Amino acid sequence: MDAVLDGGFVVRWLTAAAGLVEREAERLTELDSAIGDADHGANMQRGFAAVVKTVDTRPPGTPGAVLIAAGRQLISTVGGASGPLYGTLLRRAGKSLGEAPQVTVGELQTALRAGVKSVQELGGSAPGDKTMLDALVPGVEALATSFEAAAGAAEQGARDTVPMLARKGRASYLGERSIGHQDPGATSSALLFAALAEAAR
Amino acid sequence: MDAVLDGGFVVRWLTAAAGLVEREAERLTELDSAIGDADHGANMQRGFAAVVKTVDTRPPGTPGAVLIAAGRQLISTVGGASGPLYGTLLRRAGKSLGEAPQVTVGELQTALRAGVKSVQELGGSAPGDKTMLDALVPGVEALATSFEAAAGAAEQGARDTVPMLARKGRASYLGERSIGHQDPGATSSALLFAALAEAAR
Amino acid sequence: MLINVPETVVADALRGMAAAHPELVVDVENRVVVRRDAPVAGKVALLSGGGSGHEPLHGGFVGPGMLDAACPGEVFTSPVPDQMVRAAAAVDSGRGVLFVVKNYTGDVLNFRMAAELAEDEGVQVATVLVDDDVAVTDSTFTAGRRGTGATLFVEKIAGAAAEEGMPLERVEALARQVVAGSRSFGVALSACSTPAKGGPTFELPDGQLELGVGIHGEPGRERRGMMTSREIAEVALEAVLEDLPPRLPVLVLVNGAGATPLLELYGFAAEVHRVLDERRVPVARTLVGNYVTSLDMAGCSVTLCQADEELLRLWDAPVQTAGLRWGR
Amino acid sequence: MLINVPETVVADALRGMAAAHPELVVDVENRVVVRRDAPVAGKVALLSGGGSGHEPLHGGFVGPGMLDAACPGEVFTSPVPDQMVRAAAAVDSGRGVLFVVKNYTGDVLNFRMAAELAEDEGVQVATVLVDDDVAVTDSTFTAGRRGTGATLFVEKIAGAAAEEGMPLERVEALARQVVAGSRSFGVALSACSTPAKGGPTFELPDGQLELGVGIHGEPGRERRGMMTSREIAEVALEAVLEDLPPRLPVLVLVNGAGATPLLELYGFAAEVHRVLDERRVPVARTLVGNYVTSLDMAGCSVTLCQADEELLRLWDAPVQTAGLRWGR
Ligand SMILES: Nc1ncnc2c1ncn2[C@@H]1O[C@H](COP(=O)(O)OP(=O)(O)O)[C@@H](O)[C@H]1O
Ligand SMILES: Nc1ncnc2c1ncn2[C@@H]1O[C@H](COP(=O)(O)OP(=O)(O)O)[C@@H](O)[C@H]1O
Ligand SMILES: [Mg+2]
Ligand SMILES: [Mg+2]
Ligand SMILES: [Mg+2]
Ligand SMILES: [Mg+2]
Repeated sequence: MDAVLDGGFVVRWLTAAAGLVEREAERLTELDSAIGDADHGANMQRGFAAVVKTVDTRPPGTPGAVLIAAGRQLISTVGGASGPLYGTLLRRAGKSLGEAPQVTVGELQTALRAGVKSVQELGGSAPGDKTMLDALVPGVEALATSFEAAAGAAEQGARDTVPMLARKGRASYLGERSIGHQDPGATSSALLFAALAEAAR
Repeated sequence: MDAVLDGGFVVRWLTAAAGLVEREAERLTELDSAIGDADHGANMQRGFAAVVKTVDTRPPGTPGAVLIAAGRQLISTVGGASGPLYGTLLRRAGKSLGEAPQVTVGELQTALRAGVKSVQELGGSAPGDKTMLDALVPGVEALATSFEAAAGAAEQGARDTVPMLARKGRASYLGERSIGHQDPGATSSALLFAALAEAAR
Repeated sequence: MLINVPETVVADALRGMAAAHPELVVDVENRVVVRRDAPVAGKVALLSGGGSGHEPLHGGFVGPGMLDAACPGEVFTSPVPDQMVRAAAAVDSGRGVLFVVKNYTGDVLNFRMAAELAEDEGVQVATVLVDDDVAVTDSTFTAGRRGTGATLFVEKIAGAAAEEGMPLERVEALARQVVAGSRSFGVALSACSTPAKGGPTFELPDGQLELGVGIHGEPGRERRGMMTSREIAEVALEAVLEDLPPRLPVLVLVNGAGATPLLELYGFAAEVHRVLDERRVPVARTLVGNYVTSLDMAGCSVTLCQADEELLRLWDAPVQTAGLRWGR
Repeated sequence: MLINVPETVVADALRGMAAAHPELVVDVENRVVVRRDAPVAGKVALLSGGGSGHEPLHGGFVGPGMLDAACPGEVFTSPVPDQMVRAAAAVDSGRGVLFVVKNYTGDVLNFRMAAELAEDEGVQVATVLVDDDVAVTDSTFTAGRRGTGATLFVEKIAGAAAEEGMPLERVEALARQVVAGSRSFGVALSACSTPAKGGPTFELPDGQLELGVGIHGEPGRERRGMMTSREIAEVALEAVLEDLPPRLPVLVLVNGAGATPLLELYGFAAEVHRVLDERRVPVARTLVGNYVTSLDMAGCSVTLCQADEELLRLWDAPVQTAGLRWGR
């Protein structure tokens, strides 16, 4: 776990994420139409398309700077619940990385952990509430093993939301009826970790 | 053709008409939904139900008085194109019969002919325009033969509207597209003659 | 449908109007809606009516600056003469009553009978027929052009003229001027369902449009596959402008058929403006909303009305009704 | 749908608003709608916003007596903080800005961020969350009650208070009083279709009702077979009155979801009044129409707001917006 990551890596990560989101947008919307308002696919698409544009047109920066810019862009573009939450995740992680031109995977993990904590605070939510956190938390923890392990853990975390009762966000209005559906935000979080693994390959 | 008809006969006629209209209301609406606005069944039902109520609650009168009362009731109850037209038909026919307590079939025919003429004037229409006139005119003329013949002729007249191009009323908006559909008003006119034959049996 | 039974739909709606609008006198039994201060001394009265299902037309346009009375018929069925006779008696101040009638055979006949009866009772009546719909060509071989969106312009402008105290002939002449200068074209994206029928009154497959549809779902000029908002604006305005090239600035009504979201209607209004700009047609005023509806039909219509200074002034004059309100 | 492409639906609608309403400043690119005379000197400013698809809410409520600015998001998606920051800067006269926010996680988070950023720029911001929907029980285990029809009452009443020159704390307190005294319940007769999805966002078989539906088609309490207008009024008011038995006369909003004909909505209003009469709930005012819509959803909602003398006076005060207008 001593690979060293630069700003270019983060750009590749976010670009891969945009690709996955584009590919899976319809599925995200489908999931959101079961327990939400059918816009998660469009929200993520709009956001990550803008992120790619931002990081592509800016001079290449440090990993922290790239993440902060991406987070800001999400906040300014997405709207909905996922915009501020994902935006905060990346922005806070970026801030935590500071100005180092290169960071280790361990440092990235620490940064993302800080980001996830901010998501919890902002959303007033916790793992088990059937939200993006249920994929983010296991994903970040499994980074200690490998990028691939993180992708797998996030994916499993997303799947694990199926039997959960939603307590936060729009899906919470469903009460018992939210059970049996996979959370769209957890699903898109799993895509972020899949993109991370892709960028690292 | 020297049967003598009294006010009771006219009441039986209108009551039979109300029954047929009730039975065929859905079909009338179906026809009107093809080339009109899907209300002819409801219009006729509402109108003839009110007519029956009126003639039932009034002291029995002369044939002319019954027809005038029925015509007034149609005008006051139906609305749409058919209300004034059928109302005028009956009212004008009733006026033409004057105050005779009993009338012959020949007198009834003359009276209905006057009624049909008023319909033409009010509607600015002529036979061949794909309207109620296409059943009324042959029906009235065939009264010279028998009630049954009149019913048959009106029925045939209604069927003959199928290939016609509508020139009056709502169906005229369809232009060529009105061809191939039977006119709802001609169809209800045929019911009036069928009811006349029924009352005479 | 949000109803009790089809038979009471109109009466139920009138009870609701009575409850929500204390400024109106709603006679539920006789189906007459009258402004509370009628008859207004010295004022020509405006009376309209027609089949129900086009709300807010006509009951929603009763009030100062517009109609004095409205007579709602059954759904998509013209009212009966008794209603208009009663309403005319209630609103006539002695200066006469203008009947505003949409050109449908049923409305024409029932209002004509009502006019005769009202005149027998000593009310002076003038009638203006509204026939703005260019989808149906005006010919002696049809019932003539249908009346649609221009009804709102006529009722508003003639209503303002009456409110100013103009005599019946002048109010009537202005109403005729509005009719002469107005044209409409409508498009359906879905059929409408009447309570009596319990389902759609015509078939319109998903993804198909009826170009030139009437406000009761009457067929139009043709059917086409789905078009963009932009393309619909072009087709509608092409039809309208071809029939009556404007020589004056226009009032524009971008009207919703009932089930088209206001969000989409405003988007359509943008395209209407773009096309008018391109054709150098100056726009004086634009009204966007569901004003002359067709129950739950999805779709829209555009009406243009050529407005000289006087019409514009009368359009801008205050109006206080349930469905249209501005000024003081 | 009457659109060009799903991506431009909101921008197209804003262009249409700009064309139809010269009394508004519509910044299409930045998605901000502002009353033309903003900032109004000495006046607290009211700012709201939320996902599009609920028109006339919120852009249609910008104008004298109601909102100073509105920020429309994508369809059913809350706006982004940049919009609110820009709008706040445009309308703040120095006396502060009240954010009126419907209680949805997305709106809450984006407005919270905006409030922080605006305060950084020296604007004094207060926020009131609207959460009137009794279909969702208020609990720490959910996102809390949703905000629906009461938004109109809050915007109107707080807007009138601001127009009178009241300070931010007082305007905020009145807004909170309205929220505390308001409850809603909605019913869907059909699902709504978003442009992005191109079809219904949820399944609602013909002849079925979703009782307690949310304004984005969020599920409610239960599904049932078709009910009469009368029965729906009973269920809705039962839910509302159980949650907050009124001790004051109420303002009533009988709101259409978008595709329900006004004819049916007035009939529903009659039933609402009947039930309130039976339960001896005095009605002060009734507003019937499509005000807080859900695109092309068929259905309705009822909102009651308990109104003391002051709220009633503020409700009756003049308002001049595209969607709500009365008084001078
Ligand atoms: N309070 C919260 N904490 C964490 N995640 C949340 C919270 N509320 C919602 N989410 C996540 O956001 C996702 C929905 O995002 P999106 O559909 O884009 O926004 P919206 O719900 O506003 O339409 C949910 O699936 C969930 O994972
Ligand atoms: N000008 C006319 N002359 C004679 N009959 C007419 C005329 N216009 C319409 N009709 C008849 O009226 C019938 C329609 O009646 P109805 O549906 O009750 O009224 P509406 O057309 O107003 O909805 C038509 O089928 C036609 O037979
Ligand atoms: Mg969503
Ligand atoms: Mg008909
Ligand atoms: Mg009809
Ligand atoms: Mg959303």
